[in-house]
Amino acid sequence: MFQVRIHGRGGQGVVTAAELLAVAAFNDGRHAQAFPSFGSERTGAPVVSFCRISEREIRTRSPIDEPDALVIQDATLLHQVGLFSGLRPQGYVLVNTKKSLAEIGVAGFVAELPKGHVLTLRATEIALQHLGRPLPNAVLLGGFAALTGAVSLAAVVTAIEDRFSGPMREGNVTAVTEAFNQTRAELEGAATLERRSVGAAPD
Amino acid sequence: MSELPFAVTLDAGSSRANHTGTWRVERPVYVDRLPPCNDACPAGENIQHWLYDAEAGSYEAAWRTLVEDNPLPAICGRVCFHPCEAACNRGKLDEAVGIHAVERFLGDAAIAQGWRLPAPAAPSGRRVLVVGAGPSGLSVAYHLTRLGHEVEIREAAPRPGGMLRYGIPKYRLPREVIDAEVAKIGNLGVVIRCGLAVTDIAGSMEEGGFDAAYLAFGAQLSHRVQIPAADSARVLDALAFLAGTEAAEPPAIGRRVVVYGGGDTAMDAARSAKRLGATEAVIVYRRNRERMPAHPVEVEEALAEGVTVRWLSTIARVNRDRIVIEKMELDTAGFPQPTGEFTELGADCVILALGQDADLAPLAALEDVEVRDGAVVVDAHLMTGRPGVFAGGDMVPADRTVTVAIGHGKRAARNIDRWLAGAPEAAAPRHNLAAFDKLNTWYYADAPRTVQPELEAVRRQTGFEEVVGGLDGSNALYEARRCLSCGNCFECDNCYGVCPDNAVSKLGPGERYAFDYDYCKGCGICVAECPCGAIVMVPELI
Amino acid sequence: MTEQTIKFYQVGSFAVGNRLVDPHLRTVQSDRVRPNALTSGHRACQGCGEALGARYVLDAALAATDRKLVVVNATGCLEVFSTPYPETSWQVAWMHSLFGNAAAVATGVAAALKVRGETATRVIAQAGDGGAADIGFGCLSGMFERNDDVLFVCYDNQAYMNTGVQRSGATPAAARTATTEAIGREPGNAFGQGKNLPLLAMAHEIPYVATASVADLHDLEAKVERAMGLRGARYLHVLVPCPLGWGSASRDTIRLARLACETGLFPLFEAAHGEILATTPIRRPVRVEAYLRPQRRFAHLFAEPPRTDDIARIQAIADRNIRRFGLLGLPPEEGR
Amino acid sequence: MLRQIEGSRAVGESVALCRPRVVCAYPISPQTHIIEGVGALVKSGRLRSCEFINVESEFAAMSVSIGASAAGVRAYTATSSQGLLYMAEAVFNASGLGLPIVMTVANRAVGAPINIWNDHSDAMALRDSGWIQLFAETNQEAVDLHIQAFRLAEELSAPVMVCMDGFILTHAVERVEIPTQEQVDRFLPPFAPQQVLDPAAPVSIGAMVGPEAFTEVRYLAQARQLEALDRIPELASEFERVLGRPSGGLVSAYRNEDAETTVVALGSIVGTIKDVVDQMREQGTKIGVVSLTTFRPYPEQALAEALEDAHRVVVVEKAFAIGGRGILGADVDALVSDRGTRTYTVVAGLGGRAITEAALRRVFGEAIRGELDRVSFLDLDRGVVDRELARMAQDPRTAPSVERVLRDVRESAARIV
Repeated sequence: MFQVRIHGRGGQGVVTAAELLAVAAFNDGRHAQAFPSFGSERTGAPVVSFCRISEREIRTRSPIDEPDALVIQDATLLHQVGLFSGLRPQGYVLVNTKKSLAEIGVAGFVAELPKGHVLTLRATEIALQHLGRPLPNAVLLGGFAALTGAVSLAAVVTAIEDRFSGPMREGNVTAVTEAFNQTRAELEGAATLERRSVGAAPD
Repeated sequence: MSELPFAVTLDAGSSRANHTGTWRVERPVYVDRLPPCNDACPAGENIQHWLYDAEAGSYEAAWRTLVEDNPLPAICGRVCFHPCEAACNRGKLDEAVGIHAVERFLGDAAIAQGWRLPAPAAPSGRRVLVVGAGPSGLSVAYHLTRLGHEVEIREAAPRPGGMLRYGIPKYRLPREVIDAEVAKIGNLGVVIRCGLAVTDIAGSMEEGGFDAAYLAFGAQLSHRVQIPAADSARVLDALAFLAGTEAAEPPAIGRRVVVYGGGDTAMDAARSAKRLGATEAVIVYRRNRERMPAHPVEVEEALAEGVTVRWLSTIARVNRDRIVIEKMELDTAGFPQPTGEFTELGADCVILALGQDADLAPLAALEDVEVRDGAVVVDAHLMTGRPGVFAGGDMVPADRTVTVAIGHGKRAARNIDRWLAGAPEAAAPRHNLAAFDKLNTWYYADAPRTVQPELEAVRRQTGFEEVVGGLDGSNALYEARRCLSCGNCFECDNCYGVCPDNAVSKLGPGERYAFDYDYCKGCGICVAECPCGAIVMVPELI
Repeated sequence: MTEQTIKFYQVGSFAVGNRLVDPHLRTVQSDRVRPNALTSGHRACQGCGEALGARYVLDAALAATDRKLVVVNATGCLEVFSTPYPETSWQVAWMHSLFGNAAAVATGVAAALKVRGETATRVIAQAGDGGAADIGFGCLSGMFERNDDVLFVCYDNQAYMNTGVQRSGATPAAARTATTEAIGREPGNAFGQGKNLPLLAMAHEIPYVATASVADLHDLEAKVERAMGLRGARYLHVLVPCPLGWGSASRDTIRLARLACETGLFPLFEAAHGEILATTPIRRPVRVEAYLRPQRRFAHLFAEPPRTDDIARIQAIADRNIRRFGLLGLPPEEGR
Repeated sequence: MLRQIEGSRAVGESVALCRPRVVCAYPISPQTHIIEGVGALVKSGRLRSCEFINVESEFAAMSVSIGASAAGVRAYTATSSQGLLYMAEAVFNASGLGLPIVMTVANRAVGAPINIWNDHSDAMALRDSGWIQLFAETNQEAVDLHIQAFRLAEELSAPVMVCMDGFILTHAVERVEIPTQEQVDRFLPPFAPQQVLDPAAPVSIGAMVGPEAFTEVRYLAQARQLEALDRIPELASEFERVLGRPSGGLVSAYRNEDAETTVVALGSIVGTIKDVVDQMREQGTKIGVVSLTTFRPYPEQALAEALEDAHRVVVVEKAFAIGGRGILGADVDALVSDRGTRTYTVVAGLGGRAITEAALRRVFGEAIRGELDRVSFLDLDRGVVDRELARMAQDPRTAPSVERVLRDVRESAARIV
């Protein structure tokens, strides 16, 4: 079972992101369960959503307290207490920012994570470029797919195509693909140094 | 649809099994009350009933109901002083129903349409002599004929009608109306022999083989008073004068006419004098207007026609062209007393209208017939002291009006019939009076009385045309429909509609309604909302 | 002038029918075979105005709809006295659910009839003043606002009679009830702003709002017929005297309903889409005393010393109605 | 068709497939998405000849449904928590009149304090309303139960409440098989009402029934519920035949053969418990879980059979009868205590409090070792409660304790986050 926790703010499509991820996993023939951190969040308030991905039926309804991956849609949340809480030792972290990890100063938190498991992605910038709106949630899934391999790019694209229509659809597909490729490239750049294969399937 | 859920869902209308009538402590009951108009009619007409027919536009039916009691509606409708209207409850609401106008309309319609009076019953073989073809004689003859008896009227005057013809001016009662209604009675087979004065009643009955007689020769002798008068003075008596207006050559009266007296005859005389060309018609009366016996309507019409009145005056002396009048004053008892003040008044002619007396000479021979104060004494059945001889009209003690006379005729006919049959009197029970307080007048729409057209004053003074016109079909209907049907159900459906328990059954046209005491809870709304007071509550006998 | 065109003066327009009135001019109640939607054997008190009102309204509605009618009834006297197991007095398709939901249940029935395509069948919801003005007002307002195809009839007897005469939102000022006793400094019900349901209904701008009285049957039936001729939300407010609750003689039920109108305390009018169309003018104006005096619930106003001040305030209410609705035949007050 | 879909939307689809003719909508979390879903299907024309009515309250929602059902059409609505309590009077009325209305209850806590999160207090408050109450473990089951609910309700002329956990199921996006219209039509015949408001055949529905017959009316209602105990399993197997998927029924057991410890629960928590059971079985613990799909009528016999061999029964329930004890717990205890079976009630997940697998493993262990109280509250913050109790002991006239407890929780939460 591969469990993801997505952090963002109300209005950034945090819940949608989890749902898209679940649909993508479903498209890959896997079982998935997406659910929000239930509550009456308002725009701007910190929001969390969750997604479980598994080969078998998912029965548990307990919250995800030991995620395999964190997606952080809004870097301003980074220094919030407990953002990284429960993250598995082999876990992944994807942060939406144009700054470097060093610049955003999370190196400390993620020091013990494996190399190449922590990346940043200029998702909002890409979104603005292709959607004309600062909606990073779908874009980040492209990077997530490349980073974790938990879902395929094709599955994510299909999920987006089912979910959106018109320019949002086209724009998101392009953006997601670009995000995927950028991340893939970044990882390969690292790999040539590390001799490390990426996209290991989840447990 | 399968079986209904137990108890929660029920079949429609099942509560009729629950007889709520057991809650009742009082029960409503339909009653009929005596309408004030019927109660007041001297001729005993069922006025409300014929108005009920008339308001439906069934004029002939209405007329037939009417003539059950009175064969002279066209006449009564004109000359009756209609006490019915004085009693009419509608008078307390807006104005009394114009009963006389509708009656006259029906009478005139009957004449115009040639409706025939109801055919007589099978001949009884009995003969009745009627003396006098005035309203009372005509009435008794009509009723007796309907009862199957053979009737002969003997009249001293050349033509039938009595006071109708010789006492009432034609501008109030056109002669063709008299002729028409008398003719209807004649058509029933009543023999009317005019110009035949009966002097020996017993002899006449004997000779004519009559089993009974009805005496109605009225009061045609003018009351005489002694007034000092110059030989040249012209003094007439009112009845002769009025009768004279019937003749081809009316009596000469000059320009200035004084009428002495305060009754209806005085009014008729003064108004007739005007019509004969008098420039002045002055009534001299010893008391004041309040105490004047003449019918107010008559007085008003007279004044409207230019007749003047000298109140509180008596004629002390009559000279050739002037009279001396003494001023009077009323004492505490209301009787006029002389004052000793005298004035004079120009007069070419004086007409005395000081009342009439019956000519009772023919009765002298009948020793068992008692006469008191100038009137024949009769018992409750209008029979004189002599068995089989009845009397009515102006010659018996009663109000001397046309309608009273007609009423006497009706009563006498019944009594004569019973006397002939040797049957005891069967007095019909009278209903309680339908007084105004029994009505719920809300339900009657506002409807002012129709005013009968009246001849304008100028034309009145120049001829004997009828002064008061009649109604036409539509306003007769309107007037009939103003009747409140006091005390008698007219099927307005109120009780049927206002019962909260649907405990009133509607039985259909003419059948009225019935209470369903299985469900009537005795709330009394039907009583409160009955417009005509035809329902009463009576206690349940528990 | 032909016979038909002559008004029948023994009846005029106030009685319920007459042998000489044209059949088409007669009331449904005068019909020998009228529907009797509420039939005999019900357990209403003697002289019950509500029993009368319900039969008047529903019979007229049945006539107007060719007997295609469904009736929803709120809890209250009318429901309790008409349907105690094992008997019902209703001869129409009838249902009772709760005190406060008649309007909503009727909405459901109307919706069901619509989807079933039975648009010829019409729906009436009926309630007392409590079930309409108080506990049922939420549902009523919702039904109005959605303009559901329902005629809601309020039989207003001005208090909670079923439970023993307690004050309702429709109880008039100064009236004594079990919860506004005629004692203390302000005996009876306090003088408040009142809860004028017909005007509240008009504020929803629904197609039809009217007031009627069991004392003016022609007027009442005409309004029911008009209402059934329209679609959408309609409201009819009928004043129904209650001998028990008003402390009046059972025989005076209709008389009091009549006086309520003639004093101006209960104006009869019709409105469409929030605007007054017509008012029934007062025929024989009377002072409020004539209406108040026969009712024991107002007896304290005529005790020693009489409460002339309160009577004057009630007269002022009547006068305002007369002005506002032009009840004397004058044009309705401007800028109402 | 197999879809990855939000629970609420899936239920909306399922309800639409049942062809309701009148649907009432009034918003309340977490039910709202369901009624939005149905509304969208009506607007889009996919659900034809259906009146979708936006009412002014839950009381009206149930009342409109009552009218529609009495007028002979299939009626549906959905609600939660305060909404269910606000319509309570009408809920009792619907069952009393025998109207086969189906309602979804997206279970949520009942205030005060106001709380939008999941527990079973709302459904339990209406436990005795005369409605049949079904509880869904998964969104798939929620979808299936609605289809069975209409059939059951209309066969018995009794209303059915389908309960599904608010947010946990309603807002969870997971894999659900949505049946075809053809399948649903085969299982669910058109509505043939037992009684209907028909001008041509007038009846009076909703008479006043006095002491002389009220007991009988209630007895017959009970008989109808017992009849449901026979019909529910039959309908479940017919459902499986027609839709090729087991669903519904009275109770379902998981790894309960030879279990010494049996956990009993309602709704979505059963899924979590199944995982815990697996984990404990791996350590050799003889434990199983039995869930009640049908809570009312209470499937006494079926449950008794399922618990026959258990030495102990742990009831995990998301509601609590304040002043009494667990509600399901009391039912179960009454069923098995006379055989000497020990029962434990674990009150969990109140107001949305997370129920973790670790916590469940812990209490089940304590039960097996006999260390668990007969009635206990899972993950209760003892510190907060003890402090409050101490404070109350000093000053009985303090502000409502509930407020204080909440403040402390907020403070400690702030410290954690």
